Amino acid sequence: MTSGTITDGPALRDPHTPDSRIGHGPDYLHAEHTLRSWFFTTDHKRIALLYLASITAFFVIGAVTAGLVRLALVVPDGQVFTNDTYNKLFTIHGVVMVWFFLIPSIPATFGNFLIPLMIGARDLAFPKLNLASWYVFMTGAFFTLVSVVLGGVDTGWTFYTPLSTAFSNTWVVPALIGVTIVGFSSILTGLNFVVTIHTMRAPGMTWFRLPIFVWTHYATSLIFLLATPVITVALVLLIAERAFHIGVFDPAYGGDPVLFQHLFWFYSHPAVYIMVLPGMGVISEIVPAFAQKKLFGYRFVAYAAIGLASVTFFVWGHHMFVNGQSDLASVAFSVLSFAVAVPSAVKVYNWTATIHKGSLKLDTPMLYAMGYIGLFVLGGLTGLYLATLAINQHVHATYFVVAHFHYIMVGGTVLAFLGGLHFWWPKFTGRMYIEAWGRISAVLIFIGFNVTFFPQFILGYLGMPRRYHVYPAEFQFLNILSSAGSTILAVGYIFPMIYLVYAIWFGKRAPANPWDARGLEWTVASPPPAHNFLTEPQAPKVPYDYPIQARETGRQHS
Amino acid sequence: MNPTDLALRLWPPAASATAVETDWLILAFTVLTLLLTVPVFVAITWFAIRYRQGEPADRSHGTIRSVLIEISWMLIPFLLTLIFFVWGARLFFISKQAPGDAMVIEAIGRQWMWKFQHPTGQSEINDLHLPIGQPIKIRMISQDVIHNLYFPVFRMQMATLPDRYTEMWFKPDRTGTYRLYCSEYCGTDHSRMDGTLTLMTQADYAAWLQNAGAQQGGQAGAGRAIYESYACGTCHDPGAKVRAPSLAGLYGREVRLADGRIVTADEAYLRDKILNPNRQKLAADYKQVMPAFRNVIPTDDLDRLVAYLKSGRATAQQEASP
Amino acid sequence: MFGTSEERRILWRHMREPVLTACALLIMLGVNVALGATLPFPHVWIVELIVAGLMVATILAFSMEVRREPPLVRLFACIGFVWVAILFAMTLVDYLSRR
Amino acid sequence: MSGGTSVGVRLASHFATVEQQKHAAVLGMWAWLLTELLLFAGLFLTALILRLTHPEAVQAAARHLKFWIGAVNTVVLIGSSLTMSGAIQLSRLGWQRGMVRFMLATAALGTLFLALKGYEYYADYHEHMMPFLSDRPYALTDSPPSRLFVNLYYVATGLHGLHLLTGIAILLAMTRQASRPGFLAAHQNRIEIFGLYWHFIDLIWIVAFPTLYVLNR
Repeated sequence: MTSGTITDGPALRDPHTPDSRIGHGPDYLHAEHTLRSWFFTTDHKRIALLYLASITAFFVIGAVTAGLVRLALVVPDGQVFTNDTYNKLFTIHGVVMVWFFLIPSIPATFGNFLIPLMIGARDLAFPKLNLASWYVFMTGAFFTLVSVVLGGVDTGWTFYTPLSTAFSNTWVVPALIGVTIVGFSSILTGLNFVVTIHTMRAPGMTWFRLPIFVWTHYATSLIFLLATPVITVALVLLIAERAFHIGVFDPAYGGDPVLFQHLFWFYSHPAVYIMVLPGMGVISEIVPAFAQKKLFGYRFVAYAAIGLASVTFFVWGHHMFVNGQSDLASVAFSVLSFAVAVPSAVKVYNWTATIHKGSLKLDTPMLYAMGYIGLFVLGGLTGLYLATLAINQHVHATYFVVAHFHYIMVGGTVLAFLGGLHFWWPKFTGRMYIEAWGRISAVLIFIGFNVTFFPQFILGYLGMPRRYHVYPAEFQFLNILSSAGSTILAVGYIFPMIYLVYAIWFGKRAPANPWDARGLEWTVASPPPAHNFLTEPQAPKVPYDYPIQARETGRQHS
Repeated sequence: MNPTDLALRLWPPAASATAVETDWLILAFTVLTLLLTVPVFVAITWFAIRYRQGEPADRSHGTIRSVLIEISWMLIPFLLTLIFFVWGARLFFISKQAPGDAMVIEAIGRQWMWKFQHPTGQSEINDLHLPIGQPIKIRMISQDVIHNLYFPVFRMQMATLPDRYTEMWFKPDRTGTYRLYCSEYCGTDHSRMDGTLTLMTQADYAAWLQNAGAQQGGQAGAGRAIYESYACGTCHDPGAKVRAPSLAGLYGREVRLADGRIVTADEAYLRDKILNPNRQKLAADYKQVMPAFRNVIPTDDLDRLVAYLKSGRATAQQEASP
Repeated sequence: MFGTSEERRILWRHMREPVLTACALLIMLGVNVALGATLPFPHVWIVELIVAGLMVATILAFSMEVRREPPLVRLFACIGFVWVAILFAMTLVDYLSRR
Repeated sequence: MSGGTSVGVRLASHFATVEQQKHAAVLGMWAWLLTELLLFAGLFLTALILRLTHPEAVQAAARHLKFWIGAVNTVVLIGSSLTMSGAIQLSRLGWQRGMVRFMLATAALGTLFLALKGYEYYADYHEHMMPFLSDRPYALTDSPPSRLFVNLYYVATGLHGLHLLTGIAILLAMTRQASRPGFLAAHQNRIEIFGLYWHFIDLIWIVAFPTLYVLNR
């Protein structure tokens, strides 16, 4: 082992967890070895890894295009690329990151892998459908990549009409087909989760014994089911519009381009919660494990997930305050958007209360989780700024918006994704990564992220519009700062890719429960057996049954 | 002042009372944000140090009335932020109600330029000169895709849509040179669709109008020429061979339609009738013979034509002819 | 096709409800078609919409047997319509209040 | 007609009990139908918005639709729902052969619907009511917004027809499986699940017919 210097890391701190792998059949990774056994597997754990590999590839594409965008913005006069190339770069960045990384990121990988384990099931309810969803995903990805290879798309990820239907001369239709198809993959995943969580729970695993991770994925799946079909039909109309000029969104025939925005945001605002809720689930697992303390306010946190998933359907119009929506609608959407603060506050304050008087280990997953809480709070509250009508009139479509949603999507989802990846990597692969490297990259990412995106809040308030390739020279300093930060961020991203992959072959073998965490997934071997549970799983009487608990009874705990 | 004077600026200039109040709004909101977040950040950091594993610390918990705690941290921040909803909505409504004496600038967005027309007829491309101390209303429309006219100095923007007019108003109170942008992504040269806003005193503005000396006679005067060039009079002038409704004094009048409804001949009606006369609003007692001018008449010409029809001149002109 | 009288009896016992459902649907359809063909009074669309809503409810409750399903399935059958209502209501807030 | 065979569902390995498996299947289909409902809701919403923004044009367009073919087609689909219910009832009795006949009748009625729809499209084509064809003149050129509604009508009915076609294909494939003995002993719930889907296509048409043909007259 090369990691001799850090064997005192937390990984092996707990000596009592028995390695339950001994004496049993092969784990899911070694059950079969052929290529066929991967590409035609119906094992939810293997499908999760197929997804993990695919979305990592898309993350790389998205990150490279982001890097090129930041490179272009180092100079104000747009001399690095042509305007056209720049527009294609940010469009690819947006489309790939939103639909091919962020939306499937946590649900399709961790959700797929962990939900059956957490609820004590042998698999998801529809294993073949699960595999089919990956193939659907890859088909959508194929069409999107075709549009990129043919020459790209320049509409922005929002595909606003009539630019996307009547004016853009790029490969819009293949990109639209790709996004439409990938929606079905989301729907199938969501359907599978909803049915699994309802019907496949182990005996005794009642709703209020489920980990919050399962609750948030249930809420996410509802959004998948209820929101995705609306954008599917909006994109179908858009494709028909572009191919046959049906005119529904085309003002030249009396159609209304704002109607497309309504249909688009009916999905795309809830889609933010498709990205955020699973991240909240991950954080709700990590924080109690590393505080060794029961999650504070369990029921409130669980209800808050469902609350967020419902309220999010009433707020989409806050994307359209200055887009020709009626004033009355704007006011209604504005006040409803403020209501989102309620369940979000529940989450954040309960995590903080969980840390209080815990017994904290500041390992890599916990570092990510603490970073997540800070960045999510900033992202969420700047969201309230944007929901304020008068402020929105100023900062709509400026870099303020860009900074805000990157705080939610990178500071939130990506940090939760990385935190979860480190937390469950021993479970996925049966190996420990090198802790010191993990901590270094967590700190690098946190610093790099803030240097990249905080200046963008200022740029936005100064009035720099988003999607600007050529910009006034007075904004150059902050743009250079932002680009410099993105290089730190890039280094922070590259490290985990190296040491996590390295750990698969050379890492120290992981015990079943390296973090002394609670939850059924930690009662099986690392990596888990092919059929998950060798004996009937025993549902815990209480979720998050950690040594330290704050209780109504006033009983003392050590 | 040149906008590029400062290499690093941290706060944008403001040139209207609304802009200043928006600044106060966001500053106050930031104070609240800090009040809500700093305790969380401090607490997380402090707990992380104080309660690290191995640190000797009191980890005992007494009885906690968690429902009360939960409800208070759900509701208190929410109610506090609602103050800012009300404040923001109030400012928003003020910015939606233009005073009656506002000077009207017509703006047209198209890929990738802005065209502004002053009430006196002068027009400019991408740049805009405006007087201070005078409410200004911008009526705008797009000729192609959706654009968005954005004046950071007024903390104000509004989309220009291809199919209907939108408006915004402000009252500049500070001279200087500032920026204006298109802030809705509109295609290849989106980032080139910006310009300069020059705010000047009333006297300077009057002098500028003199020198700019574009088409004199104003919108309506230009509209008369359009009326001639499209030969509208062939049908609509009194005594014309083809029987068509007289346009004299039409604006603002009530019109009875073929389907029995009564509508007011407002600007939207005029515009609609020119672009698309057969759509839905056939005037009673007339046959449908007028060609549609959609995709025929450019938007700025249409604006002038409508301005001409609105002005009293159409009336005078036509009543003068026998 | 169904030989014995016993079998016919069993068949009818099981088919009675679907047949009645279909009859009810056809009658309601008849009402809607008649209204649509004759347009007897202004705002007839309100009546037509109510009839169409009744037809949907009939299919859900009887053809799809929702009324025999456990509460969870009933919830799923309802929730879609609730979300459709959200979509329509919030969009119409915009369109009906535009100037 | 032979008496009933045994009726049941074969347990898949990852489920604990047959009850659980059946429950999961029913819930799964309802979850799918949720998404289908929202999918069509987007189209109905678009139709409503068109009606609000261009009332006269939409009425003009709706009057050109083949009202009576639409009405007859609704009758056909209600009939197919009846035969599908019959197939479900017989599957519960274990009367596999009778069930297959009902399924074939259902598929036949579904095909009749598509045939009538095809004729309707054909007639529309002849009457120049296909504005999305760029090389063919459109009958209502004096009312440009009417083409929006007519085009939306093709998208909506086309999407519904696609669902029906999928349904018929699945139905025929299942009929083939069910013509072998022992089908009901192993897969009775497939009929129930498919029945939900078929009734739902019917339901969508029950909404689409008034939305497109009746309300806008």
